[in-house]
Amino acid sequence: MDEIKQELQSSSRATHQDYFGKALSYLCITFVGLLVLSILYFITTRGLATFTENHVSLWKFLIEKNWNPGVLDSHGQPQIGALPMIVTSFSVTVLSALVATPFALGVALFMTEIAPKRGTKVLQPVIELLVGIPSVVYGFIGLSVIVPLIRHTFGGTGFGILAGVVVLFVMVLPTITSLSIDSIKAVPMYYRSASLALGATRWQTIYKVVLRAATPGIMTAIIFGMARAFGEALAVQMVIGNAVLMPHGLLTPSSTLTSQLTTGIGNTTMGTLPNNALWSLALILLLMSLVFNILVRFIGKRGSLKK
Amino acid sequence: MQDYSFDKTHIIDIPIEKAMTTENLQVFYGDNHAMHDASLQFSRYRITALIGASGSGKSTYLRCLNRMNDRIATVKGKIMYRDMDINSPKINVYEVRKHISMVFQRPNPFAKSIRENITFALKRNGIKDKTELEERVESSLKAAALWDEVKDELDKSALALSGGQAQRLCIARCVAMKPDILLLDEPASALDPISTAKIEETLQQLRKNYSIIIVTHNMQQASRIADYTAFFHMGHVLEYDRTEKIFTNPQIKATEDYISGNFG
Amino acid sequence: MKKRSLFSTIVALSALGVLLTGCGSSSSKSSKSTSADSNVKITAVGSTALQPLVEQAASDYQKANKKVNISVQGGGSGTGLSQVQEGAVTIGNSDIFAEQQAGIKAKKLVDHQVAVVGMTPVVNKGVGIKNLSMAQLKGIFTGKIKNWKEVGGKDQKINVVNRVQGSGTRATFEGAVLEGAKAIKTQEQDSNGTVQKIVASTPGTISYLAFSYVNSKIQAPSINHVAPTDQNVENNKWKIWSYEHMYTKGQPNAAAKKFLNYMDSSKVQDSLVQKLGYISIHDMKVQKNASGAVTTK
Amino acid sequence: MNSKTTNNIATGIIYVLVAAVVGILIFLLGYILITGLPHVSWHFLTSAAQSFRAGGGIRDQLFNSLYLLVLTLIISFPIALGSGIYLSEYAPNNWLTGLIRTAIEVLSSLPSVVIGLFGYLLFVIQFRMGFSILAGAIALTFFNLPLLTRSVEESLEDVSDLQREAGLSLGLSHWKTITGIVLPAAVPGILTGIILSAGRVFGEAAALIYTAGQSAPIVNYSNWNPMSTTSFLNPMRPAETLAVHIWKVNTEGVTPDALSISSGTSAVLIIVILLFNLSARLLGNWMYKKMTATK
Repeated sequence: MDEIKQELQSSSRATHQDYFGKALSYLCITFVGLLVLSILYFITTRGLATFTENHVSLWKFLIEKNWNPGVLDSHGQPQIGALPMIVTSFSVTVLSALVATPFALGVALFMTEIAPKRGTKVLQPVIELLVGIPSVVYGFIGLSVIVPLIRHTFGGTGFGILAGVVVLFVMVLPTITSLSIDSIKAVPMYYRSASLALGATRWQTIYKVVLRAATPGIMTAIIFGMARAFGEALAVQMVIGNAVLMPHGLLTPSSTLTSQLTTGIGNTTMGTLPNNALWSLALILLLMSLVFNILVRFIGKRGSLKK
Repeated sequence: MQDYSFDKTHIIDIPIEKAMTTENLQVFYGDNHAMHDASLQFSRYRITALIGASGSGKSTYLRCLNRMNDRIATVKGKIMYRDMDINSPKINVYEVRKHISMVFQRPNPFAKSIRENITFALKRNGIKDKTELEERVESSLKAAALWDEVKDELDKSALALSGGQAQRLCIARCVAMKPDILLLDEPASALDPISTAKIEETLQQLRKNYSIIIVTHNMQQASRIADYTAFFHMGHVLEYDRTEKIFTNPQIKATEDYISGNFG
Repeated sequence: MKKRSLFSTIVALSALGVLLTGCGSSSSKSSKSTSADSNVKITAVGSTALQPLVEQAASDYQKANKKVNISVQGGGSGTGLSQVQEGAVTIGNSDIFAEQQAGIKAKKLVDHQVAVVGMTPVVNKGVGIKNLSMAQLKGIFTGKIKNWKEVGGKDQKINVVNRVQGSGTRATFEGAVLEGAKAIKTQEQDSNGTVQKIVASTPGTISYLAFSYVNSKIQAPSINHVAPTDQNVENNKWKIWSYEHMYTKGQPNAAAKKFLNYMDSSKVQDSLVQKLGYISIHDMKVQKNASGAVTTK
Repeated sequence: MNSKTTNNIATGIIYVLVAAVVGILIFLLGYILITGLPHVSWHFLTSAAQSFRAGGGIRDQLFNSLYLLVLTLIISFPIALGSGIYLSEYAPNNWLTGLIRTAIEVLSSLPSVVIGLFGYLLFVIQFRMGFSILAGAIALTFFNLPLLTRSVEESLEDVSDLQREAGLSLGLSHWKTITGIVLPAAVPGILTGIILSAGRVFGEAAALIYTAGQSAPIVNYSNWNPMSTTSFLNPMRPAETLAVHIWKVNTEGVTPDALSISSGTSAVLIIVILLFNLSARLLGNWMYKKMTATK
């Protein structure tokens, strides 16, 4: 009897295990947190140097169209207008997400509503493989297949936003698809049963009930897809043409933030204006990634179905 | 549903040996006061049923008894077990749960083999001896009246069992720990009548060696198996007495109405 | 039992991870401290164009000198110069003079010229151009000439592909051809391989490449009827060429010096350099300084 | 009738979309394999790369890719596991947790070149690791962590709370419940996460150019001492991976057979990824069966 009393009042192996486990998991998350903080700090300080050390006006950086950081203009001012790249980055991102969404939804619905067993068996590996193909390979296929194809169909050089969109479309497809699948799966079964029981066809059920209920999740999926497109570098760089010009259409060569960053970074020296200017581009990428994530949280909070 | 007074209650003391008692137990979910001043005594080697409508607080109360509410609610008051307040923060909850074990509403076998479902926790508690483990598997399965059905397929996945079998496995899993008290939270509510009957039979067997507290919304079940019955209503215990008394001669209006099916 | 082993595997793995990280940093430190007596480590970083040459030379060199460990990496001329300046690497490979790179204090660096690379404009085969004058070339790259028929070719729009700003190839080309004029804003590529592919496949395209990347799928026109050949570079008849530099911070240490001497030896200069499409530094009859002035040797 | 027609049309459209996606994949795989496979031979797989002569192989690159993947997983998986467990089991529902989640997401959407340069400045230069597999593995950990953490978290959350209650009510510690009951049930999901992230690690080039480097020094495959500079196991040596090799050969390659090397390498890369996916799937099923003892 006393023995049990003793046991109840003292800590046991289980309590030690719990402290240990808790400490371990806290340690891991702290580590991840520090990692993110350090990289954020790093990019922010480098990215802000353009404005603090080189005294470039932030406004000019955002709205001017001339990007030529190595050369001073007639007024002795560095030419670092990032607008063309910002516009191009947004264009390819939005367009590729727009093109990819119907395909992603089609696949997601097929895997969840139409043929869950067979569909998953065939399409799950398809999605995983699409993720698995490296961006270098996507880039080279883009360069050797898509660019000539566009050139033959539409004329011009073939390089440009359209080529970027085609490549990115395939690259963001798996992201949007798998996240959409998750959100569609999260729609409770009885929603469907209820709708079908009322005599609705499968499509009416999908369209009016399932997709409605899954909308916040699908929006999240699209935004994550956009985030992926926004940050993709190597593949886009090979097909976009890398001309720092305002895009005049889908077919003229232009340049995204990432492509400018990747091509330029090795050829500039740390601490100089051209290098700092590139880090400012990286900072924009970082901020955009933050914006995308905040959007996701916002949508998640407003229309959350799960919690 | 009409409003019943919470002031008038009829709660008896248990004259015989007590398994555990609660004193002024209160539960809060954030600002929501879910359980008011529940003071009950549970008899050793008897079955006590907690009845009441959905949301009456009976499950909440039961979950306090082995501190399963720790993470989700604030529990005030005393829970006395072996002359100790096990609701005190100094108490090692893991040890508490070895002595006061719980079976849940929905069968929840681990995604392991039948054998491992029973031996998993035992091994973690330091029982290494193979024969001892085998013995416990057999005895607990027998106690839960499952042995004959599964003795040839102990290495099969527990997920392949039927609902009733799975629930009895969950009972066996608890029994194998040789606890003092078994808490059961509507163990048969998700099961068909035949499985329910088997579970009840099992409980009657277990009663010889264990103190059992069972939450049920099924009054017939309570009247069939329980020695004592407590009636919960809107977070209050209104009546607690011997089961025959509750069902034949309730002292409180709310109990009477509930039993005769006027609400609930 | 199985679960236990799973869990312990995880723990073991994590321990191994920590261990490796620890060992990694400690072993790198220890290899640094003991470098004097046992293994010598030389790191050469920078120009991607120079990388194949140094890499191959290093691997040949290490066969004879087992104690030396040479690691050759790319990253671009800018990276090479800034890292050697900071002392982070032994040798900074560069396509351009340190003086030409903003942010580099060239005085602190010692230049070792290991090869000469000739560069030539290249055009798509379809435009039908075999010769261009220097003025025409300048006109094309500044955007004044927009159609191939203006320079005697087909009636076809000119598509200019430039190289990335700050790259050695572009600096050399613009120094020799544009003479301070501003290049037209256009498509920019950062690598020889990509330019080669684009010029070969896109009608009407002109760009420029190092000699070694010129192949049968593209056309390298002569300039003022001087053909892009090694001989013409050696006597400066062909103006578009530059050195490949290997910079050290101050005078190199003994091991690096030995390797740099090897790079300059006839063993490398007479075979490897030429095999890789460069021109031997020994064959040059002229020399160029950082501001582009050419004098005979 | 009308709604039935719509139903049929819509279903038809979905079929077309699915067929298009499958078609795209078949095209991609077909293209890569048809242009690449003819160049793949035993010699190609087992000989070292050449700087300027034709006939180089990808032996070292192939090994480096695998080794880097293993190292990356060794470093990132335990951390991701711990973080995933924290987020799914311990994290309180407050602003801090939200912040951590956002931070992880931001990390995953950063362009790889930025991470590469960060890794370069911090690990290669600052910590004096030099261009090394280890520096590369750490840089890749940056990518891998968000993906892996999320997949661990999601897989754990997919396990019903009933399982946790069952474990707790038997007097098991919270930690033991997680590692002994919840985690094994989540293994197939976690494995899928590992496959997906491994695919990304395998194909990553931009971040590695600045960290693991783009040269493959001669290594000795019979030297098993990881501390020796010539050992193939030495984590401190520079290492070019398949993806970097493709990139390098295409951009600066002066070998006459650059095109066939790059197609061949792409084909090998894809095949390895295919094999990897397949075996991980089989392993996952096998483990699940073992765990749950379903026969």
